[in-house]
Amino acid sequence: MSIIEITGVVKRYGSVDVLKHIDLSIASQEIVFLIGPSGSGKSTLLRCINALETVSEGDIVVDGLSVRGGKAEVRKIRLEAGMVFQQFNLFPHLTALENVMFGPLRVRGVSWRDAAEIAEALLIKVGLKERMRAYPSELSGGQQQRTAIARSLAVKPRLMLFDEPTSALDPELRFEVLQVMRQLAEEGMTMVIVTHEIRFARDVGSRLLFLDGGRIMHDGKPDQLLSDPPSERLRTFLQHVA
Amino acid sequence: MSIIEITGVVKRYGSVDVLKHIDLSIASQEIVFLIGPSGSGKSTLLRCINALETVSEGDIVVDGLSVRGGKAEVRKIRLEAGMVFQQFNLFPHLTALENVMFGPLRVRGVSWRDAAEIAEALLIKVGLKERMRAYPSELSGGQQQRTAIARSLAVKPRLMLFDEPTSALDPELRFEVLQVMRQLAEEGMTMVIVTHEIRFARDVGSRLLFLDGGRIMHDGKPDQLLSDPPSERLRTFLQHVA
Amino acid sequence: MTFDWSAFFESFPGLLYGARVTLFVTLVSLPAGLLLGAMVGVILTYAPTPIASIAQVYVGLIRGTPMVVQIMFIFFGLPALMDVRLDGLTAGIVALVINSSAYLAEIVRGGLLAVPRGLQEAGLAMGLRFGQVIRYIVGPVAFRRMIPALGNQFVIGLKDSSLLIVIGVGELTRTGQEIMTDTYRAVEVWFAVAIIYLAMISLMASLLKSLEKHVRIA
Amino acid sequence: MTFDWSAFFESFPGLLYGARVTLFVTLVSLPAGLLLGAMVGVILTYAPTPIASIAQVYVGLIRGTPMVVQIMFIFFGLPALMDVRLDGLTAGIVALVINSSAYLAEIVRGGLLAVPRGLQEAGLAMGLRFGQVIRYIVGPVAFRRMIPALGNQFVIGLKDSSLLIVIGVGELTRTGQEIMTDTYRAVEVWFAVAIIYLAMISLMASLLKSLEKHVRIA
Amino acid sequence: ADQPVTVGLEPANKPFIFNSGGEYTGFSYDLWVEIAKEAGLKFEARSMDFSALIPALQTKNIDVGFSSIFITAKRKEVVDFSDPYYMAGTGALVSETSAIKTLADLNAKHVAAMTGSAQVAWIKANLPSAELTQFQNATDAFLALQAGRVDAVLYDYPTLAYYALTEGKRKARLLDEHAGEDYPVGFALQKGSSLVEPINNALKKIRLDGRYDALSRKWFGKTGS
Ligand SMILES: Nc1ncnc2c1ncn2[C@@H]1O[C@H](COP(=O)(O)OP(=O)(O)OP(=O)(O)O)[C@@H](O)[C@H]1O
Ligand SMILES: Nc1ncnc2c1ncn2[C@@H]1O[C@H](COP(=O)(O)OP(=O)(O)OP(=O)(O)O)[C@@H](O)[C@H]1O
Ligand SMILES: NC(=O)CC[C@H](N)C(=O)O
Ligand SMILES: [Mg+2]
Ligand SMILES: [Mg+2]
Repeated sequence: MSIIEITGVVKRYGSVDVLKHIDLSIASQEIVFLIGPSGSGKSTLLRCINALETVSEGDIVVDGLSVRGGKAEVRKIRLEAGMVFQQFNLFPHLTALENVMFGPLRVRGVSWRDAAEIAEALLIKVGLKERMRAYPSELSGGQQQRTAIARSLAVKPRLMLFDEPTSALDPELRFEVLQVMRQLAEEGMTMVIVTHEIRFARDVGSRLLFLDGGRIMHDGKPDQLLSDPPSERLRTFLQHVA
Repeated sequence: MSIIEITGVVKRYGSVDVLKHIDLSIASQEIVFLIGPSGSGKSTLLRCINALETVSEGDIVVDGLSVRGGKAEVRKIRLEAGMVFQQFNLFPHLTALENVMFGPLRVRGVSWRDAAEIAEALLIKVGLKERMRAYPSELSGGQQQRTAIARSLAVKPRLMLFDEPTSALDPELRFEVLQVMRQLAEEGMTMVIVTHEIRFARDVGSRLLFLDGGRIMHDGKPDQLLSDPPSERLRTFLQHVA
Repeated sequence: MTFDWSAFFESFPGLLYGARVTLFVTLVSLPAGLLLGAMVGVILTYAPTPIASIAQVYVGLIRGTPMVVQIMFIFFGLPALMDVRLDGLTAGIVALVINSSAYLAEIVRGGLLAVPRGLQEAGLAMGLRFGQVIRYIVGPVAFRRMIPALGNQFVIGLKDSSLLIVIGVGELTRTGQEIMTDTYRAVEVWFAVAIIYLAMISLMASLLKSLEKHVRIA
Repeated sequence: MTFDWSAFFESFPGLLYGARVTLFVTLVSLPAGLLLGAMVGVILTYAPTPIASIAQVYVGLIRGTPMVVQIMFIFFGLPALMDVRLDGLTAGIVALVINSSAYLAEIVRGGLLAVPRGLQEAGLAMGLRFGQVIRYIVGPVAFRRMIPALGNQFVIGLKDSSLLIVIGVGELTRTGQEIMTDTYRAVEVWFAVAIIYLAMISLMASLLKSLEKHVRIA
Repeated sequence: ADQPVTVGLEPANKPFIFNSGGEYTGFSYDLWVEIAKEAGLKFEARSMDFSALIPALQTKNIDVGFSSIFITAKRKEVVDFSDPYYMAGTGALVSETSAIKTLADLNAKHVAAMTGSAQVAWIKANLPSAELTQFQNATDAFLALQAGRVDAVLYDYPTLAYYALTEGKRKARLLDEHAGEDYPVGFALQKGSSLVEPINNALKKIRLDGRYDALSRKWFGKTGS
């Protein structure tokens, strides 16, 4: 059964259709990569999935919950779908540990002690055992992004959405973040990833979508699409990105 | 004869040596690429060449002028060596045309009419014929960077320094900037370029320097160094960047 | 004219008494102003348009008139309008609370808006309610960043308390004026008054600096 | 108490005369304050430490004392100290110029520092002299961004001119007080005074808005 | 009357009422203290500018106001007064070296008076071409005269006389003429105040038993004003 079911979604700003009738269904444990030129609607699609944007037409159902289902249902969706942003968005007044504890404490209503346990385990998992007490401003970009991933994982989501998680990072720091994502993929997490890291998409992805002008132009195996682009549009895009 | 002659340069901030005894000589018409991990001193080296930073030890001679030669000599060096920054640094209160006219007018003391002529020709050359009257905030990143290149060229420098000219740009916009740089190279401009665009370095470069920890670790033909990295350090670096 | 040091020093006991009134008025008004200002600021930022507009008018009226006029209105006008009896001290405190609340509301609004939207989204994306996001994330982050502006407003409040002179509240400036009636030594007295203000304000500024250092600013 | 509309309307001619004085004082002081403030601001930002320190002390003294005290000092103290005779209007204008210059200097300094360093470097890298960079690049860019803060300071100056009430300058607030002591209609008079201030300040604010729009803000 | 009455006073009127070393004192103040004692009134003093006294009575912010308030017809429309406790006129103070000899010389000169005082109305009516600056209190006006900023101060004759003999000695000179008529001076009270009766009774008693004269001797060196 599919964990994300997108049917006829249109997203409109004023009179501009940023997403033009998207139909898409993503099964559990798929690793879906979303690529496409700037402005093609990748972020918008991702943000519609966990209801940070409302859809103008159509519906998105995440694990049986509709994004049009009202406040409580939307909050449930957001618990199911963790989100990682390009600009890490860590809470600057909290330490790495407190950032990760925050969700369990305030959303899941877990005890302080349990939250700390969950958070420590996750921070160790993303390689930040030594930096737990540091504030975001004291962490490198890569460390911040790994903390952000841990924070998302802390509420135990069933799928993870990544919006260009490495593009704000120096090349050398990207690696450690991609490592963490690779590990997540291996553990069977369902993931939707917007990225320009083509090689990573080929390595890790089970599926690749090419968005252009608010439509899904291609949908297939990463290896196939990347080695032998079925359209001129994708070919030039890949030339510029790689 | 070499156009840049660097001898025994050390750059120190407090007690930290950011550049550790650099000796380097660059001949006219060379296209030198400078790569290396974050913090290795690439920007610092470039900024020492046109005296935006003072050197702590040693000397740099650009076209016969020393960076230690006093204010007037330093200004002459800066006229000889154009600089393009990662953050375009266009003057926001001037149009593209006025930005490019600014150097000829205020530094070269050219007449308004001649400055306009020079500026128009350069903006046409970098493909901005249609956008001359636009303000920087109305230009895309790529257009801004091309304007910045035109602005540097307008004072007729004998060599150009580029500090990561494309890293603040979206992948799709990098291409147009790289095109302009390629053209400059073909016209025989001497260029020193800090970049992470390995493929571009291989295509265009006549020489590649790998900086690490404030030292020049490798110095050779781009093709050779990139196809067969002579050190483990360079090999891992390339893996992460590419 | 020669500077009469004895007139200078003799004015101090009286002036220090006035300075106590200045401090009292300031320390009572400003926390109250901050409370009111924070409420108005939150309304300005997040309330639906009609309610936010009322808050806007409130802020606009206060920022659009000099504080002296507000003091006069509160002291001479309000009692006539509403049949309440305000002594000068109370009227002065009310004026300071109302006046500072408008400026503080703008600071609070600016502070809330300056928190990167991404933090709010990150909070929502974790499943927090909007109220929780404001309370646990946007509020605390904004507050830390607002400390310098708040401190500045507190210093302004301390200085503004000198305007209560026009309704005869015996704060520092008024005391200076009354002492002048006795001694007629303008230079010495106003010099002494200036020194006491400088001392109070420096003290306040350094307290605020150390508070800023204490609260981690992200 | 009933609101006496005739007292309200009858106060207008007198008050409008006072408003003219308020406008005059403001419009004379503020450009002068801006000039002085810009000079002090440039010194604060770029002058070598000893000179910058003097400027800092100047700004610190003014920002550390209430304007009422400054007015008193200039009006009552200065003549005694330096044998100059300033009439109230002149003393008031001097006080406003000095006072606003300190705040404007800080705005100018902030504006100059807020211009991205990269612009300065780009200018230097083109072979410009430091002075040229400040004059043609940093200055103009800073000025455009400073317009809102400058406008705000101008509004503050207009309101601060009400403090000249303490030395008897016949500006709007003073006029209000004089009418009140004649007619004994506090509510009506202060209401009218507030309305005139609001009108002047709204006018000023909308002029500044349109200026902001005119000057391209980068 | 357990509730203390609130008394607004203007402490810039030496020797009638002023602040000396943190305590209010002066002829009017001492007299008020006696009256309060006699009438069994507890009171709280509030310092304010002269211009604020009558408005503060109107708005019931204070119960009694005094400095040296002339009992004029216009004021009687908005407040009540006690019986007069002395008579006073208006004098003109000029600097020692001034060429001004008579009130008539003041026209076209720069004259000072206190905001809200009876003198303001007199100047407006009788010295149409004089330039008038209104000060918040007499002290400010004296300082302005000393600084040469105004040519004359028009104010209560006794206050000016006291100043000319003390602080203003060898600096200022008082013209002999009185400007306009003399007025009775009294305590100002809210319109319809219930304090008029007890205050008047107390004042009568104090006049009769010699306390009034004692105060007068203490402050003026002779009886009567
Ligand atoms: N709040 C908004 N109001 C109006 N237009 C918007 C808004 N948000 C996004 N858009 C527009 O929607 C289009 C798609 O934006 P989106 O951010 O989804 O693109 P993207 O594919 O993520 O691009 P990028 O690679 O630059 O992040 C763009 O043209 C953008 O300008
Ligand atoms: N003004 C400064 N004061 C102190 N240290 C500095 C200063 N400027 C640079 N550094 C340090 O010098 C080192 C080299 O910096 P530089 O900017 O030259 O590196 P880079 O190779 O250009 O790195 P990147 O790829 O991140 O741009 C870094 O460790 C940096 O922190
Ligand atoms: N300040 C005073 O008491 C003097 C004012 C003057 N006697 C009047 O009643 O108008
Ligand atoms: Mg995006
Ligand atoms: Mg660099």
